[in-house]
Amino acid sequence: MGYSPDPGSWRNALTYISPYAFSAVGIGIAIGISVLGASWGIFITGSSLVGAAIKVPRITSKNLISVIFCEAVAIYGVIVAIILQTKLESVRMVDDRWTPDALRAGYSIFASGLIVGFANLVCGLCVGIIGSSCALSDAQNSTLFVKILVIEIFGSALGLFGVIVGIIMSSQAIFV
Amino acid sequence: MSGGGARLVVVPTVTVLAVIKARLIGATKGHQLLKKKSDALTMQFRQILKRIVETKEMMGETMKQAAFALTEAKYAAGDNIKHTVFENVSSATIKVRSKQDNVAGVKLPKFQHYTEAGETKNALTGLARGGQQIQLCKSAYVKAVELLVELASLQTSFLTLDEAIKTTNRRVNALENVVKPKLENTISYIKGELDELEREEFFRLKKVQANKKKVADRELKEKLDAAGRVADKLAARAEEVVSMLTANGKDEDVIF
Amino acid sequence: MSMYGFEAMSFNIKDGFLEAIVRGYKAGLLSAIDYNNLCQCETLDDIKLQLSGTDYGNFLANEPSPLHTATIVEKCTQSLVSEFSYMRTQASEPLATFLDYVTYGHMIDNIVLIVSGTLHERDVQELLDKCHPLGMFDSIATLAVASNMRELYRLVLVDTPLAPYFAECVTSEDLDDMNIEIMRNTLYKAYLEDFYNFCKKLGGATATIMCDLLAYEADRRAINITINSIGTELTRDDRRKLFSHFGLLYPYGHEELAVCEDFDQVRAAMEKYPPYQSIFSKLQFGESQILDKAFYEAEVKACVLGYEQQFHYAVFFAYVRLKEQEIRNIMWISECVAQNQKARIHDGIVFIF
Amino acid sequence: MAMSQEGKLVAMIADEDTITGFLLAGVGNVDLRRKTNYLVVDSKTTTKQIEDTFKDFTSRDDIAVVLISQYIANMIRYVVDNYRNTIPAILEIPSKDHPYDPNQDSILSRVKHMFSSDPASASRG
Repeated sequence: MGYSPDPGSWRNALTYISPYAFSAVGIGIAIGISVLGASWGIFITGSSLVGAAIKVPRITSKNLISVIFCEAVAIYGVIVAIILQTKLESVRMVDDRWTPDALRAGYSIFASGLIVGFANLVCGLCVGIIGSSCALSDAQNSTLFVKILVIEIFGSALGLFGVIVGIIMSSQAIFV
Repeated sequence: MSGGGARLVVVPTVTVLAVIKARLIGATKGHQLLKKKSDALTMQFRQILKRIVETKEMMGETMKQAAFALTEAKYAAGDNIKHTVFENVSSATIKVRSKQDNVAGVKLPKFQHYTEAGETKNALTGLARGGQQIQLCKSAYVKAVELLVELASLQTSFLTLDEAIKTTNRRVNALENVVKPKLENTISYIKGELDELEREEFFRLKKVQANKKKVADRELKEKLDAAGRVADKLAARAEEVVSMLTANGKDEDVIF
Repeated sequence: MSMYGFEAMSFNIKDGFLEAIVRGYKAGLLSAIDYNNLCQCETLDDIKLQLSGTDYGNFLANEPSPLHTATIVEKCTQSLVSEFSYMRTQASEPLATFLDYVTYGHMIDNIVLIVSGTLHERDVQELLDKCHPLGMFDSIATLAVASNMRELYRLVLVDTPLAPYFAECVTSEDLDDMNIEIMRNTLYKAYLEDFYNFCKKLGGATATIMCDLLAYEADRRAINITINSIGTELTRDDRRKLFSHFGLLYPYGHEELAVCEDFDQVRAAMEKYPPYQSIFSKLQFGESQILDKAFYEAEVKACVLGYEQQFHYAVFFAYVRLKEQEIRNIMWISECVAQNQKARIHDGIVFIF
Repeated sequence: MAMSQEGKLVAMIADEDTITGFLLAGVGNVDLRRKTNYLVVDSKTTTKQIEDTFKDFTSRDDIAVVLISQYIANMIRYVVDNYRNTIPAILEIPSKDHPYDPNQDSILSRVKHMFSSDPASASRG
């Protein structure tokens, strides 16, 4: 990597922006987007649950599981964010550049944050939509609850995949 | 004598007797005729009664079917068709005409329904939903109306006949129990009076004859005195002749 | 909302709560056991007792004996209206508009009633009492103050949500001399087309399902209008004008229906359209008696199917239709009980499960 | 009589459904003064109203038959029983939730009365 004559080029942006900044943005995305996904999911589930529970109050406590599943998505984000932020260390420029290791660490934390954030966003949506259906189905027919819960568990596993990949990815990140 | 019953106040003469006798004959004839009329009416009455009971029973069934046809129409076309039907009312297309039947001189009113030509506003009711059922319901109710009108005319005939029979029976009874006895009483009264008159006449005649005899006797005695005793036998024979003459005129044995 | 499949993410923001509510209402519809019990009833009071355990219970609770079928139907309708108006007040756009569209059918009936009532100089209050509560709108009472037809027409154009339909197909002269049924069906045709376009614009599952339901409705109307106008003064062209311009039968089926002269011709024309062929095949030849019921059954089936999908508005439409069918069922049962015609009780019930 | 020339009406006093049916058949009539030949009896109708309408119908000369639901006739039984004219004819009809009971019918009870006072005809009839 060398210096580019054009200070506004992408290359300069990628090589001269502090890896620390990338890491921080990554962590921010990890928790922010996760929480967005979780809250969106909770909203979808919650609005249906509230409506359905008016006629069939028995579904409320059971269907809190769906809300908890969505909540778990936010917790994944928090956990990963905490793990990622423990990796953060201050780095110095060598010869007016960031060392490749430092850049690598910065990018991997950034990517890890993206992975976790967006995996949890869609996972939250998925769990939320299924949770909404679950609440409505349970209200109509209580035997459906467990069946739909299984689907919901599979849905919530999606977020875990993101978390696992994100953690593995960030484990390589060592600021030197 | 026959003074027990009520009678007409009349002068007991032979002419009046003839008039009253004629009236009695008239009353008897009238009584017979009225009796016949009453029987005819009663027969008609019983027929109508039978038909009323039948038709009333049929009406129950017809009305039930009609009511259910309406339910079907409401089911198919919605409950709101009744408002449409109410709004569509303008002038009646089914009307009733009254005729008169004559049964034994009694005028019986008879109703007859007829359909007046005119656009039926309900033909398109329920166009998008249930129109067929509405038409079925309509014909069910038209049938009901026909039956009800028939029933109405039967019922009116029934009431009219009832009234007529009552009047006729009253007349029959009046003739039988009041007029005819009265006339009969009058006749026997007049007859009695006439007999009485005749007897008085006879008695008077007899008195006159007795008087005449006395006078004759006296004359005879004078003649005897004048003509002498030779005529005694002749006088006796003459008396016999006179008594025989009177016996020929009236049946004196019955009276004396 | 517009992309199919993605409404799952955004639908609940505004309408999730109401969708759950309407599904709850739908779950409150009478079950097979309820119908079974209702059919066993001997008196209208028995029916009231049976219904006391259902959503109708509160509405019938304070009705004194002797009950009449009309009262039962009225109270059941009140239950529908109270549920519907709850949803209407909770709804935000575009669901609110959608729900308004659902009521326009009744609104057309009400306005037609008021127009013909004003024509006959009926009492305003009496007319308003007869209006269907679902088709009421704020300014309906002002319509009845019109003293002549021109004024009434102007008021209809100013005050009612149906103004576009009136402007489009009825002139102020028509108000006087148009057959009231033709006016009703002309308006209904315009309404159905408008509703169809509105649903199409909403897109997504709503458009898919609603367009099917409305197409069915349009087709059913076309078939019914054809059958019911056979032998009446309605000409072929007039008949054709009452058909909505969408649906399975549009346009070729309409051409065939317009020229039909008897019931069997209608049946023959419908042979080509499988959904309707199957309805007609249930009937004996020459019989139209249970056609209405067969149509109701198909409608109920389509409405129930609408509940298999989530995140769309058709459930609201379907709910009103199902509930109306249920009220018809209750009306039928109570009439059979009241008129002692229990042998016929199963002829009119369309089960909703 | 002159009346036979001109058609007469059938008037009705009954519940809403029964009247709907008869109106559908084409019996209904509204004259120029908006006077109808039917009265819809519901829970709000008073006995006085029914009585007045009954008297009105029976005194109008354009009405030949008055149909009255039996349960409504029972409400104003004394008026119906005292009605003696033959025209208009009074007919008691069943309504859908009140099946017809011949024992309550004014006319039929008169029939019965007549038969019970005349045992010979009762056995024949």
